[in-house]
Amino acid sequence: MSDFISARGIKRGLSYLVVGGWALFSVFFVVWVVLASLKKNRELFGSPLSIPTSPQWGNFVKTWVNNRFGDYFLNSLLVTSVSVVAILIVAVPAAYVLSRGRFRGREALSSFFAFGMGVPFPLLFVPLFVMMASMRLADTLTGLTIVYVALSIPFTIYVLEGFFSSLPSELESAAVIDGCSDVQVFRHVMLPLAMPGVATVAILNFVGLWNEYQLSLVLINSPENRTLSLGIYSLITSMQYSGGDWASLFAGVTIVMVPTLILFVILSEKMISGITMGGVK
Amino acid sequence: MATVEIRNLRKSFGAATILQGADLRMEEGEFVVLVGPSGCGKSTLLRCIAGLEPITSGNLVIDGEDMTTADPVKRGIAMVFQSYALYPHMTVGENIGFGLKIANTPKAEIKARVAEVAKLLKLDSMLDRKPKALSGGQRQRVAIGRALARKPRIFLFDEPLSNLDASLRAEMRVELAKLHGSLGNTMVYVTHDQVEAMTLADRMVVMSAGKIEQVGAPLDLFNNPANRFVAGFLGQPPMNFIKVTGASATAAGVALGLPGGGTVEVGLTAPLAGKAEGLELGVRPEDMSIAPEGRLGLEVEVVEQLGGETLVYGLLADGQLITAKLAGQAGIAAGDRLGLDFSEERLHVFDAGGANLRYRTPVPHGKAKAVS
Amino acid sequence: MMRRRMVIAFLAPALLLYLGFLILPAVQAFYLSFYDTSGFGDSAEWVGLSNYARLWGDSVFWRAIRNMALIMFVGGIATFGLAFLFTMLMNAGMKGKKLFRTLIFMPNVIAVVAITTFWSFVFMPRYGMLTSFLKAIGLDGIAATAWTAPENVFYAMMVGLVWISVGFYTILIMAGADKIPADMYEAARLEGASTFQIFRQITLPMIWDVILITLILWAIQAVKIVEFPYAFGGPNIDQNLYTPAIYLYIMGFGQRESVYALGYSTTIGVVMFILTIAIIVLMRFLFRRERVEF
Amino acid sequence: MLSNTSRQAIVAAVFSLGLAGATGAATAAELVFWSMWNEPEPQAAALRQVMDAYTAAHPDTTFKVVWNGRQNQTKLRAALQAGTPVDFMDQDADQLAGGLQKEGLGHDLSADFDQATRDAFLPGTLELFNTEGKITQVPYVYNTVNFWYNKDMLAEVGGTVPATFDDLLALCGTVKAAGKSALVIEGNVAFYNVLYFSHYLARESGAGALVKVFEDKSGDGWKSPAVLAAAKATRGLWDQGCIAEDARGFQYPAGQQTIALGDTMGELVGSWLPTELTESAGADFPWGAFNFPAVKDGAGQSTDIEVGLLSMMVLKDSKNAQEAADFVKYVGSEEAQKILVEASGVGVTRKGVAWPAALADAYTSAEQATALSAFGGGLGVAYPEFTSTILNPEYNNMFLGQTTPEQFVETMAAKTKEYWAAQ
Repeated sequence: MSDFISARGIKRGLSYLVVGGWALFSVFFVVWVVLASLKKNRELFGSPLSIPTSPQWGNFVKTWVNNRFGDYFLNSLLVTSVSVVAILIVAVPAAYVLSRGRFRGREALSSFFAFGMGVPFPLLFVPLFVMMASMRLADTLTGLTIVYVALSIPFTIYVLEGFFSSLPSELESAAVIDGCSDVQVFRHVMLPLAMPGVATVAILNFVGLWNEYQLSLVLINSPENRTLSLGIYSLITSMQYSGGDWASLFAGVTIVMVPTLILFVILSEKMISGITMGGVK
Repeated sequence: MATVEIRNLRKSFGAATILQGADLRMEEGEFVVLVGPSGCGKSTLLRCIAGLEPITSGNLVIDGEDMTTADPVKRGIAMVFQSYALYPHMTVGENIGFGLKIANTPKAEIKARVAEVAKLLKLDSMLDRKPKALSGGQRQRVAIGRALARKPRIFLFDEPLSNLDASLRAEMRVELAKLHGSLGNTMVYVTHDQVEAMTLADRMVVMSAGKIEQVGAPLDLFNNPANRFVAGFLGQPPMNFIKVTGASATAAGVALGLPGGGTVEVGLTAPLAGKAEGLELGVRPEDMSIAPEGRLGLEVEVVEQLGGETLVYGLLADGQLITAKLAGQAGIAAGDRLGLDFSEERLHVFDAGGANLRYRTPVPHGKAKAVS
Repeated sequence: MMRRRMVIAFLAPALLLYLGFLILPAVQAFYLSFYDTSGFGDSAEWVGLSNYARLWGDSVFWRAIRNMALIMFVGGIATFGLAFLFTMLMNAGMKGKKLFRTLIFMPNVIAVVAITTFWSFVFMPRYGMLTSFLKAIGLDGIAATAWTAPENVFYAMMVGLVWISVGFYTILIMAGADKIPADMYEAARLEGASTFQIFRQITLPMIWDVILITLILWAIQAVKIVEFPYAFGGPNIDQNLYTPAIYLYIMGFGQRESVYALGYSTTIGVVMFILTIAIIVLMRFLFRRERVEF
Repeated sequence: MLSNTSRQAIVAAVFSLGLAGATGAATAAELVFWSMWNEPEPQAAALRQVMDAYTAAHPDTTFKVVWNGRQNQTKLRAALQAGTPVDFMDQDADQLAGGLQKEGLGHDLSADFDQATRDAFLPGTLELFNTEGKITQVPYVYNTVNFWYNKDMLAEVGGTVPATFDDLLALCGTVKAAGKSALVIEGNVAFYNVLYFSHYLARESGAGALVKVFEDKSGDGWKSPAVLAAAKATRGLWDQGCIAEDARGFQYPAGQQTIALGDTMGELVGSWLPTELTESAGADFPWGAFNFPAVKDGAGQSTDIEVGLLSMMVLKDSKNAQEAADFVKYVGSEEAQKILVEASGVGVTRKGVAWPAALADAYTSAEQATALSAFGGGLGVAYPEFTSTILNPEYNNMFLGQTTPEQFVETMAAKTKEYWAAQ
């Protein structure tokens, strides 16, 4: 019997070692990035595993002020939040109708939206830019927001459809009996019930757009319209000819990382349960 | 209070026909139970009445007004669902008052009405709770409360008790009956449970495969089934159907040969002409009694002692399995040979098509029961 | 009942945006793939299918396809293997499951650039963290390996990619597994099944639909993948790291050299898109199986 | 908070309104400049100073700058398709040559540049990328390709600047004996590594040899013994211990950081290196530079250099082409060039304007240059696609030891033949 217990114990311990080790590595990663942002460039390359001897808070000042990360931060916050709200306004009703409506061509339309997930974005760069420019929206945060919304639609609808279709149809019937019009059924019953899913897509889109840089690279030129990830990108490209200030880069990376990390710490449970509810149904 | 009339109502989903031409009239204040095995179309019929399913063809008339295509809310109905369908994001009070809120009822009025309903259903203490925090029985009452709040003309119930455990179900059955008594509304109730149907119904509608088989008061249906399906569906244990060994027309009706050599002669209400093939004799288990010289010989296989009565399962001479329900605690054991007999009045005879050849056409349709 | 008016009103904004800013430009790009154009000025020349013909014979493109396939299969096996392992271990009654799950998922919310720079410091020869670590535990021989040398760099990138992906797919698969009623596990335990047997005989078949969807997601991502290897490759990405999307980007938007083959580049995009659709159809066909009800 | 550009735009708007009222059809022009620099970079600040100085002298001309960063030309392509007005821009000269210039989108500045102006440029710079006597791009920043090294280390190990390739190999031994590496590379930057090949080939067969080899449409150009010799000799740097084995894995900029950290003596790279390493090496690092040494019996000289220029280009469709041309000319003036040197620490293209101290050797190299070519022997300018998708990666494979020099020659011959057959 004791053999059995210890064998079990070893197994259990091994499980913790594997899973725990993997989880700890994530923590190590975040800590390392933050520590790197406080180092001098020399230290960073010479001894990447060390703890900074004299923390260089100046890296942050330099990044925030000289590299204008302060402005970029506001831009990112603005574009990302407006985009997320707009995505929800557009995609939630569409996903609802696609998953709970009964009309001819519903499945075809639903697949048509899903189809957008297969389109490689680099394919769209030039046509999108030309389109934006002809609408006088090139190099504007408005233009960027519109593109973000449009390109986020397929994935958002895909996840939300899963959510809506997992809701019990009796509630819908009950609301109809209670006198709700079709719009009221949506507003008073189905939408509140789908809130976990809506929250999830909101967070996922927020994180995704916060970190997005390829589209913004094509659509945004002026420094005053840059987002944080473009700021990071310009720090990286500045390495050529101007030189690598890696420590400032990591300060920038930390600035980009912190909001999503905070969001994640607060909402991780909701986000994770949401991902699964919709995504896999 | 309202009358509901269904005229040749058909419902199909694409190629699949769910209801094939139902005709039914429900009187004011009547408690009508739609009963039948699952998939018979009873829930679909209910949802058509509610307006949750568009009617493919035919008409629905409520209080003389054609409501075939009317919005659910215009039909003056309320509905209680199998899963209760309580809104999980609203409190009990909000659930009950939701319909009123949608109808733009003034807040004070909603509050008063919710309080009134809550009191009636003993829900007053839990108005601020969310449905998650309630027991099954409480949720059931909230669902009923929600239906009550809007003072509908007609109540629709879709298997409302099937999610409760047995004792609670019995209790709620009584409460529903009382509620009907005190409100007096027209109620349409769907169930697959014949006990519920028998106990609650003023009139029962037995359905099978998208068709209405028979309509009538519970005991009428039990005693005078129109066909083999209704006869077999009602009653527990179900009626025995004994294949006869031969049949010949007599002056009074028909003489039937029983397994083991006996014969029985019964009168018929329908002519036998040409239908002698494949006749079956219908005998309810409780209509049998022990008689050593009885016309049926039984080899006992299993005996179930229920205290008040005894169920005996056994084989006839030709191997047909039948059940007999005997009063009291009969001293019978497996392997015994029994003689059984029955009285001719309680027998039914079914032809090969399932029609009851002893069916008595009831008094022309009308008020089978005085309105209370 | 949903009225036609509501269906239209609810669908219209999404549909218009989708058509206008995704489908329309995609169609324009498709059209561009029949032209030879640098994208400057109006000098587009109709070349019919010759961009496609050229792509067929382009060894760089095939290398990118090979890399894509490696990510899809080798990376996929690693990702799903680890995700299954974690699901299995965590569902075998580990405490702190939620915390572990959260931490494993965490890299997914962090900008790709942050992650790739981190990994480049892990794999950096001479001073890198992996080298330092191996030296510290006395494995000097292995420590001298140049993890980011051309023959290794792709796999070094893949390690980082798998690291992020495992988090995402573990979450999906675990959530599927959480929907299985607990008494099924209990029944299996009573019959003496091991953790692995339970996973193999109960969990896996019961979450088959979840697995199919995650596999399709993985395949789509593998075809489209650009950000991670691109950022890992730094400002001058090595051909060893090319994926079709990176090659598309480099041919159309230039790297250090002034390559501006926009027509050719969109051809790559069209092929990628066709590939995605083909993979989805193929997967659905290959993995067709009854959905398990519970 | 008002950003610089928008504040300027407002000022400009107010200003032009006032002027329009006073003079009617004013000649005031706001020049739109799309730049390859990012705003926080010193080069951007320097250009800003140059523009301010210009506006001070020519109040009619103001500037609206879009600091695009290195992808300037790519972004400009999309902008031009959409009809966005841009007057002038800057980018690496070789990229311009293969991009805007090749497409004929540059404004011809020949008339604006008289002989005296042309003569003020360091030898070869104005001509290198301007073909058929037309001037469409004007180089203003000058980078030379040299071996950039730590002078102190050279002195410590007791070495001397190598005059021949054999001297270089000998120096490698000396440095290695001292426990350091003579050279380092960036494993993932093929276009740096290919510099070894193009230089060696140029030393052997004369400047421009690589382009000639490639332009033999049969592919047989690659089969000349000089190509194989160049491949073998450069690959030999590894065998001679010039470059540490683990350098194969350095991903830019990890390799060059080893110079700052004192592990390595130098690297074959552009004169931007001291600037790029300022943060890690410190401002007073003892930088030195020497040209790629001569090869025994070679036709080329060690003063034939490869250069990377950054140029300005006035766009053909500019509505203010004349004003823009005047400004671009001004960027080449002594006054402007001095500002650039002082404010951003770069080398410039005007004769007689001294480069920053760290780049002193580069200036000498530029001044004494006998022939100029673009990076990689200039092949990337004429045939960018072939260079970036075939030559660079194939050479890199060979250089890093994945294929042999013989295989490299074979592959290049076959691919070249294939390339020309498809044209």
